[in-house]
Amino acid sequence: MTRLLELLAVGLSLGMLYALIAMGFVIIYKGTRVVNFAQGSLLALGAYAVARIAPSAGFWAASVAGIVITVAGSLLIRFLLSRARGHDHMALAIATIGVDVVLTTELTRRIGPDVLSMLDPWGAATVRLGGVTVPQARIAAMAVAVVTLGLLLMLFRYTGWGVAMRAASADAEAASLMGIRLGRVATVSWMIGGALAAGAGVFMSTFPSAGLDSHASTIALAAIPAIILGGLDSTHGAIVGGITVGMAKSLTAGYGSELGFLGAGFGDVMPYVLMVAVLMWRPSGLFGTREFIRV
Amino acid sequence: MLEVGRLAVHYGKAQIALHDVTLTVPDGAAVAVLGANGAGKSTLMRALSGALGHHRGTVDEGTITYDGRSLRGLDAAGIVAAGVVQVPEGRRIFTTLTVEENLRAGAVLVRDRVARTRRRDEVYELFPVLAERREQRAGLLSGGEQQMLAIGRALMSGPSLLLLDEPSLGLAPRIVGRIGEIVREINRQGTAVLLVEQNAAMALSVADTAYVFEVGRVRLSGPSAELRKSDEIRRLYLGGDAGPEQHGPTKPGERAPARWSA
Amino acid sequence: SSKATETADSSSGTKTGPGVTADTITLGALTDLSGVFGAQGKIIVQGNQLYIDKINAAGGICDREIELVVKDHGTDVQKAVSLYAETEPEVLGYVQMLGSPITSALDTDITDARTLTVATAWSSTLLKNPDMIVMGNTYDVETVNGIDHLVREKDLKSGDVLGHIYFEGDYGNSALQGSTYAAEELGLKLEGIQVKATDTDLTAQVTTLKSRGAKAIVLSVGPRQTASVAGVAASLGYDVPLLANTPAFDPSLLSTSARSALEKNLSVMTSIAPFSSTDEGPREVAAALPEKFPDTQPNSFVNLGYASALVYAEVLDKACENRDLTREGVNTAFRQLKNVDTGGLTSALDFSATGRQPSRQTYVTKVDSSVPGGLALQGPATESETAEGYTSAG
Amino acid sequence: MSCPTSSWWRCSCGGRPGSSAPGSSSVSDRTNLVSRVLPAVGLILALMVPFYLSGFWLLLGVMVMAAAIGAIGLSLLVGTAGQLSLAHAFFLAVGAYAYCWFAGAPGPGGGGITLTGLELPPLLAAVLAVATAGVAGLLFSPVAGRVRGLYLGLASLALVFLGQHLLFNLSSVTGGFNGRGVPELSVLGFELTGRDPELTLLGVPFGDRERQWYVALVCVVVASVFARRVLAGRPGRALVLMRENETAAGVVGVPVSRYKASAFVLSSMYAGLAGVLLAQAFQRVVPEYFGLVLSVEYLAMIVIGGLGSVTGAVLGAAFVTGLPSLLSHYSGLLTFLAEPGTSGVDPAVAARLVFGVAIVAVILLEPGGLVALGRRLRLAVRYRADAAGPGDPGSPPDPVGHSALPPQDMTTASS
Amino acid sequence: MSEDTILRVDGVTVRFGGVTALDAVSFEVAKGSVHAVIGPNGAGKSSCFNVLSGVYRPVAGSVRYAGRELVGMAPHRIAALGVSRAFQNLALAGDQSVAENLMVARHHLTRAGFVATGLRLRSARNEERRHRERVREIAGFFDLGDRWDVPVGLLSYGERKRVELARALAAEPELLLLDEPVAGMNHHESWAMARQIRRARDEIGVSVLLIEHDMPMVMALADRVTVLDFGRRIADGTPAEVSADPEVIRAYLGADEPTSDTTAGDDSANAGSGTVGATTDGTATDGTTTAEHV
Ligand SMILES: Nc1ncnc2c1ncn2[C@@H]1O[C@H](COP(=O)(O)OP(=O)(O)OP(=O)(O)O)[C@@H](O)[C@H]1O
Ligand SMILES: Nc1ncnc2c1ncn2[C@@H]1O[C@H](COP(=O)(O)OP(=O)(O)OP(=O)(O)O)[C@@H](O)[C@H]1O
Ligand SMILES: [Mg+2]
Ligand SMILES: [Mg+2]
Repeated sequence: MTRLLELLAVGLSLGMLYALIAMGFVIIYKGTRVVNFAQGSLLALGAYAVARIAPSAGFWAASVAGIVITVAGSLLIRFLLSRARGHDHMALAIATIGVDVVLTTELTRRIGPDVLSMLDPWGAATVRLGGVTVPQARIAAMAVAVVTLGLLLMLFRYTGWGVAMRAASADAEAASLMGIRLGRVATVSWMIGGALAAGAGVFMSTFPSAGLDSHASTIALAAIPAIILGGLDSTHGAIVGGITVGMAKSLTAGYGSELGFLGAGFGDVMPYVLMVAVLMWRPSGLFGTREFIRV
Repeated sequence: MLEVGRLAVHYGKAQIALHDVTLTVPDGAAVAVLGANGAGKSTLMRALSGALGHHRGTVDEGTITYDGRSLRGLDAAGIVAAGVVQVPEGRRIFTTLTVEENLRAGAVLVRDRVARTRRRDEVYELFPVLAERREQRAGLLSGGEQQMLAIGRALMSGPSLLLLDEPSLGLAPRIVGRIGEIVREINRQGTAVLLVEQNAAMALSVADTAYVFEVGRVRLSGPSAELRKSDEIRRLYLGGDAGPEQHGPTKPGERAPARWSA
Repeated sequence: SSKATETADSSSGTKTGPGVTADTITLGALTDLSGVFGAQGKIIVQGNQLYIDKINAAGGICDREIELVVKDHGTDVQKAVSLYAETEPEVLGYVQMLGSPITSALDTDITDARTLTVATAWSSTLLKNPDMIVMGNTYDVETVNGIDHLVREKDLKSGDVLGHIYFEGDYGNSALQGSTYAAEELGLKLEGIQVKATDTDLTAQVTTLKSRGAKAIVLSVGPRQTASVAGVAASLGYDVPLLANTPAFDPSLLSTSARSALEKNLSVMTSIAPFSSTDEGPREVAAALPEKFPDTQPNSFVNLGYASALVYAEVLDKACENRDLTREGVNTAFRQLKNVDTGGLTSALDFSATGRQPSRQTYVTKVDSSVPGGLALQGPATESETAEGYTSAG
Repeated sequence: MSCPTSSWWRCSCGGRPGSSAPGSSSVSDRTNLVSRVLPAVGLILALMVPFYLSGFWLLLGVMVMAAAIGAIGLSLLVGTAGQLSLAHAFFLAVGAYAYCWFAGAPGPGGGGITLTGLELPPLLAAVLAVATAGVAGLLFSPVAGRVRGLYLGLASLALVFLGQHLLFNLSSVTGGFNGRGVPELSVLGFELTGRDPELTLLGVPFGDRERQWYVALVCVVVASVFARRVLAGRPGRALVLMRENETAAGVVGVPVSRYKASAFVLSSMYAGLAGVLLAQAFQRVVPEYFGLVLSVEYLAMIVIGGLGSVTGAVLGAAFVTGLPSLLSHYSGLLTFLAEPGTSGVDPAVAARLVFGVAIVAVILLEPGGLVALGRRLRLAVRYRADAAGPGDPGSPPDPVGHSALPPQDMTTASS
Repeated sequence: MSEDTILRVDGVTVRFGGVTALDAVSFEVAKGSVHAVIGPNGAGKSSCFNVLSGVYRPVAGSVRYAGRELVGMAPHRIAALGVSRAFQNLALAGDQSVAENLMVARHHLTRAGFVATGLRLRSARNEERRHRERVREIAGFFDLGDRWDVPVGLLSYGERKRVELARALAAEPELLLLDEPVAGMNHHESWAMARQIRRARDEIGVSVLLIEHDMPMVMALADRVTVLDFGRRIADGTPAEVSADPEVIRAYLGADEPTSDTTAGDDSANAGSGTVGATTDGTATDGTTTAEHV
């Protein structure tokens, strides 16, 4: 029983990380309908910047700088995409793969064999909550995810942003005819997405992970089932999806020997199995905008 | 005042859609544009509202000025900010958004919450069925309901010049009548209107002046009252109730295909 | 047709084949420089380069200069296969081939073309390829020696539970074979958990091992996973010895928050001597590295690259002696090497039989941030009693 | 026209970017000639290649051709039928492994594994492998009945992960992590992809790479001609309407779920064939290869080439598969770069950077992909040629349309 | 069902959540007739077509066509029986030419599958040629001859509408369902279109079921008219009868001059919950289920 509780706590803590990563994808998708395949390398960029700056400027200043740098990076992508002749979302998504290749290659070269530490204030500290241990860094990640979600909800509620974003992604031409500045919507989406990537990058590299190394950018892919589970265009879906995937992973890893008949390493497949199951039940994820055709 | 001077537009590669179009919409006036399918009416609207780019069209030459300011260099959102709002052809409502959200999207430039709520209520008053369906996904509305929503959405921003591309499309006769009234009412309150319509009777009854387009050019223009009297206009756009036999195919000599036997 | 057919011609009494001309011998290195293992690949190339420079400075081999052609496959199997096709006709063999999916994929090509290749990995499956050079003992033997060490030095007793966290694939499987064997021999209960390179938070795995009461953990993973395990265990107050295979440690872990935990509990089993070793070979490397590659941090992977080139040079020397620098000749020479002395870079290597461990001795090293490379030697390489009865299944 | 929300792959209605301009029939004679002569010339050149180029180039060619077949299949599914799929790597794996299992001999594999195999004649095994891939596609197609667009794409990703999991774990069939060797494709003892019996033509020894080249060439020509015809014909039209508006397609008479299934089957059969060919090129199939990255690469191929176009798929395959190899092949020439092993930008890193930039550049220049880019360049050249020729280049072409008002003088009452 | 009835709709009810789009609607279409369905926006006309073409499955009621029950039948099977439809909101493939868009309507008339098409078997080639000729003829009939090769996405709205219509006819239907065929056309064009529809009926012999808001056209074209309001049938009869029906005038026409398509005033915009038309047979349904897409 305590083992189950512990594993659930682990899942929750891991899930916070996925939630943060997923949220970055979701915001960019929501505002521009582009699936940003470069999100992983943006994550690594943010963490890399923090790791390089923190030794001289301290963690907090470095975090601000890391966010600024990542946002600049994601705005660069947004600028590049805006130069494209046409608005084919698929093509734009593929263009982000190109960006990802460039960024990842360069970061891999710079990081080299090192495992870079974030020098974060939480270190390996943990808190005991009702008999289970949760790393402080993950609690911070949870706080960031929830605060961001809250801010976004406020933004959506008290300004026209939410509607503008959804209108822009539903029909760009009609949205611009309503005075919605597509460019601005895209810019803001990419900025938030970039900032979230930096945040996720930092938390991905803090305890209980060892730090940032050259594999970092591939880890973002593990958040894909989380995004789909929750619904591609839903911010709270990202959080729910993230936690679900975290739980699924931790439980399958924890009960690995009981689940041995599924083959070794089923923990990585589990989130995908869960994802397909959810999609068969709700084809647009738990909270995603339902698609329909009416004639 | 909107002034269009010698406007020429083409799509893609050398698909000329407008040629030497000159037209004015005085402040507070209502102007109608008539013309056959493919005459370039929607193209004119797109050129005015800055949406040509979305259709791979470009303005080749000519001027578009509104209140002395050129609209040619502005993007669509800039043109809306200048007070010129279009109801696009084919409705183009946001299908995944609810009715209410569609209206909200029409008012993104309106900062004042109170004004926003007031306008929304006005729209609901104009089209009560929208109020009933306010939480429904717009894409699930009936065709005519969608058209009402498209008009309502454009009204939300409180434009000084409203461009309407076939507002009566797919609306029941009673509503068409109401649309006419609404347009007249909007116009009376000081909003200038440029109206593209196939329902010429309604258009001419609303507009002070009208232009008739043909193959990308202005074929005729003049006060509505005079155009109403023209035989050609009567025959092609108004129709004394002649019945179908009076109207042959647009090109002579087309045979009806015989019954197919496989 | 302009397409030339290859012929192995002879001059000055020495038979030659592809990759060998009158004054050069060309060797290849198929490695990852830009992909996920780019960092490691680069360091091993540096090691290769250092030794080849040394040889060339001393007049080369068989009056021929050694030339190194480095190609980057970015750990992409398809690219590696086409790079092999591209380089194979121009090189004699490969002084480095990184990545086990790649060595697996090229396995048959290598035997077909007889390109003697240093596999930069230690899985037991490599042993059966007659044209593959394995630098030391494979992961299974390494692990058996390591577990034996735990029993002798770390109070692990018969009946205890032993945890083993391993990567999927050759590396992990090979190590798992070793731990399975050792656990059976020593009466331990093995609890294995498979992870992937993308798992960086191993809390769930450590929690499970803790609740199962594992008294020690073997790590056949990457450096990040090692650090995560050490850190999580420490934070849970779970204080057990950790044992890592060669690829599971990197000195840069010492700048992370897991440092003290690693220093306290981690030993690394390896057949490559640590950078800090004071034997002749490692000292030579330590002296040469800062001169040519001043940016590179000390790391025992340099030793690996250096030793690989050294072994290859020995082979070529032998082949030169035999007056046969064709691929067949090189292979014959390779199998004649019964006792290669790498000057303490590795334990002594014996390549005389296909399918057998070149060495069954393993160094036990401990994490120590005060020495360059972060690993301190605990004694000479030894073969444990338990390992004596073990033969690789591969 | 309101936007069907299911068109995840482009933002709005109206003209498809890069769709051909109307009125091109006037030049159709010339384009016809070009489109007939060009392929013939290309084919003759392709037939001559093995006599001139070395093994590296032949292998590269085989890989590009195999990828092209896979890409054509994916393009049919994604570009034409509108069913986004990231499962292509899985279907490639099914083709490759099924072939190995059908044709392979039982016996010991690596790592203490005992392999099974049916030892069927290789050609039959290849056909069965393609069929097996088709069946796999058929089994997956019901998911597409429920899940659409990007969700379908990412759901199909589950197949890749599940597939790799199986490849690692079903080791008696797949050989596990180390994969299994690939039997040569042969007819009556003559190896179509191997070296046995030895063969020399016009003084050139015909080894495995040369033979593989021809096998791949035949396959790619057949596959692309077949796909082109399907697209231009009845099934193609049905698929396109299904993509644009599934409900409408049903009402117009297209059995939608059957066509979805057919699209999946055909596409995965193409993938299966590509898998068989790739297996021949690699001579060993390893599970690691058939992962997410491969699926994404195939998607990149069809988008970079131009969605829904057969030529585009081939061009995209050449770009994504060939370019990195070419770049690293020639990157050594860039002497200003750092030596490999140093921490500077070495040729390998430079090649990768250039590849990334090239992807971005192609899409920014022309989201319609390489085909559209090519078409645009051709048009530009033609316009220049026309302008230089007789006729008044300044006069606008006739606006298309028809007159409603009879041409009759009428007093224009100007305001 | 009598000899000369091609379609009988009986007690069809469709619900979406709280909305009852069709409420026990019944009517009959005589063979060879032009039958109009009119009614205010949102009255359920298109939903009715969706039931007929198999897109919606009603919670109650039946649809008999040429002796077959259509409810529960898949859309493509209904199409194969000779029921063809032009959509209110265009449903064309924008990047395909007019030719391809029309050819797809021949789907149920043709056989060539993937293999035959891919291998270009003789049968497939012949079939393609024969049908292309025929379709070209139909395009000519709708004055689309010179647009044959143009991608539909580049056409103006009215032109696309004509393609939509031509496609419906290209299916060689027995029963043609036209949802607002002349919306977006000017007077002259509408009448030309009306003429084509009548000729299709007269010369090819199709029966036509038509939704239209252009009252003069309905009056001139339809043999019989069914009026829906809030999902209920409020009237059914000849054009003259219906247009004189006060209920229809109140709910739909909104003017004392029923056939006028010009302005008219009506203030009671939402007075639709009036009495049910006399002939409604009002089959009661409990229907807690909602209609679903099939
Ligand atoms: N996106 C486009 N690309 C190319 N040509 C176009 C495009 N849109 C319209 N056209 C062409 O431009 C001409 C004018 O079209 P437009 O849509 O302006 O006509 P319209 O007067 O609005 O007709 P309708 O009454 O049918 O809406 C037509 O010949 C049409 O084919
Ligand atoms: N799929 C659906 N989901 C929810 N509501 C629907 C759906 N289809 C139709 N409705 C609702 O049912 C009612 C009838 O719609 P329908 O499209 O049949 O009207 P209509 O008579 O064709 O109107 P119009 O003349 O405006 O086209 C509308 O209020 C519409 O909102
Ligand atoms: Mg128009
Ligand atoms: Mg309708």
